[in-house]
Amino acid sequence: GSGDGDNEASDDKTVKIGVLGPFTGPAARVGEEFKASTEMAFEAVDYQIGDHEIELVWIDSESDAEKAARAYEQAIVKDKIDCGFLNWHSWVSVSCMEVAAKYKIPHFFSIGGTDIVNEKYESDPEKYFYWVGKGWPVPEKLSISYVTTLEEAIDKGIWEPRNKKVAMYGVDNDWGRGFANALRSQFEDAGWEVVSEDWVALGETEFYPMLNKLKSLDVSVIAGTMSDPPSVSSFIKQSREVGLESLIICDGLGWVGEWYDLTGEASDYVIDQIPQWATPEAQKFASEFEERYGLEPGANSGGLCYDLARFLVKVLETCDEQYGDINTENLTKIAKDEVMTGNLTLDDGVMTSVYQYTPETFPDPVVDKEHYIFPVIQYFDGEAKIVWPEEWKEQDLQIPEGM
Amino acid sequence: MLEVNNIDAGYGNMQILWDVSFSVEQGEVVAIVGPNGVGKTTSLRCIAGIVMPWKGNVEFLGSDITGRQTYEIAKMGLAYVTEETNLFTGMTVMENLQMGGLTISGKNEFNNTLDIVFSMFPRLAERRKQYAATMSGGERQMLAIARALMLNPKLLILDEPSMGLSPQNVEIVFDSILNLKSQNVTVLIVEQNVNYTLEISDRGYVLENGKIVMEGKGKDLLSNDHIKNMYLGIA
Amino acid sequence: MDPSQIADPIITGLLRGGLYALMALGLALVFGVMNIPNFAHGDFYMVGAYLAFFSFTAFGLGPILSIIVAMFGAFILGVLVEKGVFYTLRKRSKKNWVMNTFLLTLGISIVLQNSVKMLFGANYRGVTAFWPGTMQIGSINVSIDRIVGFLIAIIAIAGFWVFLSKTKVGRSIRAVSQDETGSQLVGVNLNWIHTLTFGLSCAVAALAGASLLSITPASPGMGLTPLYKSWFVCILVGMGNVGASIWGGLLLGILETFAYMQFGAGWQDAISLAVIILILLFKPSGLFAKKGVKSALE
Amino acid sequence: MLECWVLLGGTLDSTQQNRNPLNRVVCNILGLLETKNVTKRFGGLTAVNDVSLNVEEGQIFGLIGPNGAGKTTLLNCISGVYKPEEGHIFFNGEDVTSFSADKICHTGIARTFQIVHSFPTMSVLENVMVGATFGGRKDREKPENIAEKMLDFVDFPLDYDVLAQDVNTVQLKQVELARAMATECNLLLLDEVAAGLTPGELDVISKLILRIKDSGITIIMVEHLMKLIMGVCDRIAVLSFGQKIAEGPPKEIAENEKVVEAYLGTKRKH
Amino acid sequence: MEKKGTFDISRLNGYLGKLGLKPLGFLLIILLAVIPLIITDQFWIRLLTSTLMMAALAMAFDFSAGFININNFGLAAFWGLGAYTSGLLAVNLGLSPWLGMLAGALAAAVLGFLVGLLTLRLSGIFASCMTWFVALALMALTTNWVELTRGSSGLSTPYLVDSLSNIPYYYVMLIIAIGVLILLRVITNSHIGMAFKAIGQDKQAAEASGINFVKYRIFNMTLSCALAGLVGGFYAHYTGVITPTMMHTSNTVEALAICYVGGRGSIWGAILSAFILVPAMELMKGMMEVRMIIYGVLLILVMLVYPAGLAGLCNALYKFMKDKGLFRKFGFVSKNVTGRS
Ligand SMILES: Nc1ncnc2c1ncn2[C@@H]1O[C@H](COP(=O)(O)OP(=O)(O)OP(=O)(O)O)[C@@H](O)[C@H]1O
Ligand SMILES: Nc1ncnc2c1ncn2[C@@H]1O[C@H](COP(=O)(O)OP(=O)(O)OP(=O)(O)O)[C@@H](O)[C@H]1O
Ligand SMILES: [Mg+2]
Ligand SMILES: [Mg+2]
Repeated sequence: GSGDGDNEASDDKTVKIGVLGPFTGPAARVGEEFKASTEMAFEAVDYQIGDHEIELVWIDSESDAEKAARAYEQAIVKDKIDCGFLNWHSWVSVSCMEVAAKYKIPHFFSIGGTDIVNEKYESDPEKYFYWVGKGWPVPEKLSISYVTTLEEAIDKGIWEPRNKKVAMYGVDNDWGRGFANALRSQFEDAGWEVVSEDWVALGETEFYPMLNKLKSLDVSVIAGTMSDPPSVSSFIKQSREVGLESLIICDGLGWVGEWYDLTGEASDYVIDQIPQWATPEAQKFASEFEERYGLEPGANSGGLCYDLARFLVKVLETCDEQYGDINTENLTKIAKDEVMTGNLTLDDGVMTSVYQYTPETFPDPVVDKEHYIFPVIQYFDGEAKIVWPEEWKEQDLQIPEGM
Repeated sequence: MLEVNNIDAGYGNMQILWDVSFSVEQGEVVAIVGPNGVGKTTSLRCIAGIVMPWKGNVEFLGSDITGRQTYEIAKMGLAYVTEETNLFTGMTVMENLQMGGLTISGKNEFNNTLDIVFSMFPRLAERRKQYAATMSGGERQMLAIARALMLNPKLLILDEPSMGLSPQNVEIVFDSILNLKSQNVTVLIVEQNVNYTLEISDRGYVLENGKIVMEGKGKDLLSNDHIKNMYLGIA
Repeated sequence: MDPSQIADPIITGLLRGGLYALMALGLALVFGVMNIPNFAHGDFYMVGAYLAFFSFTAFGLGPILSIIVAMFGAFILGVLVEKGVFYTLRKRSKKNWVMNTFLLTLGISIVLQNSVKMLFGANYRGVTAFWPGTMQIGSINVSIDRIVGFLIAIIAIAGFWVFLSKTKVGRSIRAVSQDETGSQLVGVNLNWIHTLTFGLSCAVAALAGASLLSITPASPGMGLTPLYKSWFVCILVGMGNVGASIWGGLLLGILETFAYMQFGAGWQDAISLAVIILILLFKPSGLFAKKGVKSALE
Repeated sequence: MLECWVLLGGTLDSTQQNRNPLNRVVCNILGLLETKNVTKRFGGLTAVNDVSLNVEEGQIFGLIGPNGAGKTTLLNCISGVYKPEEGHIFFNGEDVTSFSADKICHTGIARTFQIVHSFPTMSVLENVMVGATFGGRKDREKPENIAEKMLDFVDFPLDYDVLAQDVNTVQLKQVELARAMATECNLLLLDEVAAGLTPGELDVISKLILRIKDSGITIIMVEHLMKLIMGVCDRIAVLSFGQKIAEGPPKEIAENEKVVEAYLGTKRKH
Repeated sequence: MEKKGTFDISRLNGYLGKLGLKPLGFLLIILLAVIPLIITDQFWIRLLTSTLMMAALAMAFDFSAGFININNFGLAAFWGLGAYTSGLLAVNLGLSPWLGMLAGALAAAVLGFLVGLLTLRLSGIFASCMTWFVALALMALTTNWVELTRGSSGLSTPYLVDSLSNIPYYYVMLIIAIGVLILLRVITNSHIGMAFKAIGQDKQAAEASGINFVKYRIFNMTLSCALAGLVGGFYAHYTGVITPTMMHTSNTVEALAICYVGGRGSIWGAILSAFILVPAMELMKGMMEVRMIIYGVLLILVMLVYPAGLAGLCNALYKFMKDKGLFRKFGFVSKNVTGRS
């Protein structure tokens, strides 16, 4: 084997970590935050684990499965990375899983969360085990919160929808479709009728035809997700322009900062699900981040990634303690013995309290109120107000007039 | 009015003209004759600023125009009908003529010139709206001359104007040259129809292998033995 | 059938199409006159969007002024590019002009895109609206920005049509497009016309980019879509027919909207392309090609 | 139908050999090229109107007429560039009306263009080689040799290696002629090959044309230079506004009043 | 040649001439064949594989652009079509990747044939735009036909060989690239190449000289697309995942740039420039935008300063050396060396 065994890097005690992210391309903004928060997490330990120096290798996925796979393979053979870390899109996960499996390189905490990743893992757990621990659960585990929020509001009489019709939309890829499919069946289970589905290309900014169609369908709710900033902000803005009279669930609107500059007040009443900078540590991270990089961090691409990077630091430390040396082989063992089993957890996350995997949930993290959960929020003037769950709630769900 | 002094010129590394000099006086009709490919067209291009002479200079209306841009020379009153005619093929006959009259300022002046041109070439008046691209070879030649006349030129240069014209049209063209002459327009003409050309010219030059080998009154040249042998055919 | 089912897409399509027409205008101009298949056209559009963004947000100029600044800036840039690159190439050689300039424009496109990326990053920079508010047309609401954008497109195209067919300079531009030597011989300053034409074309592209800023935020790679849409339009109506680009633009807009309505988003490109290819199959020189004008036919 | 053609006439000419023995019979009766009521329109304009010609093998057939009479258009119809709206064209007895240009070339009709067409970035020799390679020659001679021979034949004055884009129009016409000849044709269509020549050079080209004729090639030539036309042609047809207004031997044509009026003009100086 | 005992260069030259090669090129090919013995670093092998792949694509591009004067803007789409055909057949029907590569070439050839028909009546840049439109449509189709292609999420495909080493891929690609080179050189040096050039320069004159325009034009388009499809078929099983962005115009532009920098109409110039551009781009990857700006400026400079490209430069150099009689010393006396158009 050329990728793992004869690794010269391990001699001089440098550990190379390949950080996979969309550093260029339509989601480059996410990539920037990836870079920043990973750097912040490693600066906290001075790029030093025991007597090992940490070197970060940026692997640009360009938001494209094929380019990502090529870049990933390149990083393995050229830069000789010891392990991989992070990732944004599910389809990139799927393609890079293959590469990680081929070279037997453990890759930690990739965010791409859709079912296809799980399916691939389950198709051959032995082989695809190297894709260690998703940083994001399958969509249905999170999307159910939206349905719950709406149903609770209806129960409480806060909202009397004129009908129980919902339209799904989404970016046309594994993430968009996976999310919408999960949400779709959850809505149907709750007695809603799904009247249409629309998929749009990554980067599309023209939604008048689609929104006019949705408007004429007269649905109470439209729900879906788009992952790139120009699309999502255009979508929200134009929904207001065409006078769409439906409640909008737009998962991921707030994923990257500065979205409000693009949407303006059109984002009022839009429902999203994003962890908030609730704790003092989180706020401290956010302000530090903004100060250093001149960017407002998004909760996921910034905060969540920061947590995951700290989790990785913990993994590296454990590896150093247990084996005295950090290399691909030992990291694989740690992944198998400590991370997957739930022995090793990160319990002081800034975004959500505990990150933990168990053999039952693997490759997903544990999702429940103690572990990994996001609040449902609603935007007003660019500010998020938590509307669910009850414990964290800042205010009730607001319904615009006439809906 | 026009003086070409000792010019050398060529394309790339190939020299075509060797120390060529000739002149045209106000009101004259001057002809340049010579076999194919000796550089007649090249000399004309040097005058119009399309080809830059390597050596020597060209004077027009008393000022040195060597190295000037073609459009500047055109604006000074030099109209050049090229061998290829260089028409605006995607424009109608009328638009071509309008372009020819680009430098004419007044509307009246324009209309007057237009009338003269149309009376000279009635076929063009009939085909005002036809695109130049769809006209026959002879029609194009007429249009090209007409367009040049629209400039109200002080000096008209014609490069093989009878090429491709029917005998009748050739007559028309030569008649119009005589006509122009009577209106005191100066004409420099390159023609293969040596016979006829020298007959109507005041003076003529003979260009061979890039050099002027002979010059003289039109009639004199016509009776020259060398010319008779070379250009008029034995027949 | 509900009449609004026909009317709505037509209105939406028209609004979109006007802007396509505007983008195509500049492309048709440069190709028609200078014989440059300008694949950097979309990048001048992008430059326009950035200029408008900075004028509007950073310098607080009003929308109209921002758009004018964008046009003017792109005009200057176009003039520089023409003088620096195409002029040089023309001086050097005329052989294989179309193919050589084609590669040049690709180079320019790459340089422009990446310079902008280097300067401003890959961020998206947009404005929520130049003119906030919406208007009811038929049964649908449309933002004022779009209506103004449409009007700008129509006025610009009409203006250009008048300019090209009725004024001396305009006619000279067309003349140059057909025969350079010929136009010089009637007293047209070729270099000046070339520079002017390229500058104008860039200005028109920037005009489109700037007026669309509130719909498509500025980013380095934003030019590709307008570029190929412009090519659709140009080829659909027939190259060098500046006036007809309006019909091509509107047709494309409506086509896309209907394709969207019937088959869903994402399919619009595939469907509208298929239709265009079909049309060209039967009318290869384009719908409104003029006889004798440089056309697609051999 | 065959009988019909025979009835229509055409003189017997058995002196020339023909490639296809089957066609030969027909051709000998009908003439090598025949156009029957050919009409070609451009929009509202009828460029060629109901023109019937009969060109016999071995002839030099002149086609004259005022500018815009439709001569070039007729040649274009014969050589397959345009498909006439009405009428038929027979070559060697075969109906070639709907043949494409390259197929026409293979049946043995070659042509030159009034507005020259060349391959600008190929050398002059290569230009002619194209004709020799693709013109349907059956012999095994190397195209290069044929091309050289043809260029020698037309007396091309410059180096054969110069690029076609660097030679002037008159020289390009020579190249075109050589290229056409290199295809080994039976019928050669010449569209104003002599335009732009001095009277002295006209003698040269008329000799050349006669030599081509002597090598067994039939020629249809369009020309405005009366001296040349009258000197070499066996038979002349006159077109005016698309219609054939006269046909006959040169002498007759020169005296035909209609022709004088429509074409030659009154002065007859040249 | 060792067997004969004497170094009979002119004899070898004759054989190579038939393949459209020259001795120097032959030496370089031999060098390429032994490279994996010298360089063992997997990264370099991968880089060389990509280089050869781009070279093959650029040669296929040149076959149209340099001869019939049609820039096939859709080349990347045919590349992608080959990849998807091969990938889908392997995934859904379990077809062997080796056969898949051929199937990819076939599919691209069929589409190339259709596009050839479609663009028959169009000239130069318009035909180019038409191929581009077809490519855009194909890309849109691939993106949207999610049920079949998995859309922009990408399609995972089986690897060609089951090995961590990149050397097998390198040799497969080397064989393809050399095959493409020889095939295209042989064709373009024959009378067919002359027909291509003729129809590319003046359709009327070509037809009047007896060239069947339709036949040659379609043949050219079909073959060039087929070769792109073949390379695509290989690529599908080299990366293990393919996405519709493969068909993106930027990939065509890359092939085009390599072709033009190498010298249009030479075929072999593409290989030369690929070996300069592709590694250079890869090594400068860290420089991000600057790298692309350099790339763009390079394109501009090539067109401004030396449009004949590297091949033109080499030929000029060769001519210069020949004129000075420098070759006689080495025994290189051949006529077929010039690959100029
Ligand atoms: N653009 C050009 N590039 C290179 N060589 C040229 C060019 N134009 C003409 N030549 C060459 O220059 C020589 C002189 O050409 P020119 O056209 O001046 O002759 P001419 O006397 O006008 O002949 P003709 O009577 O045939 O028109 C010719 O041998 C021709 O091949
Ligand atoms: N493609 C075309 N479209 C429209 N009209 C055409 C076209 N080609 C020729 N014409 C017209 O048809 C008529 C005949 O043209 P043609 O070129 O056959 O004339 P010609 O007899 O060859 O004249 P010349 O002696 O001037 O070459 C002319 O009036 C011309 O304007
Ligand atoms: Mg001349
Ligand atoms: Mg004619």
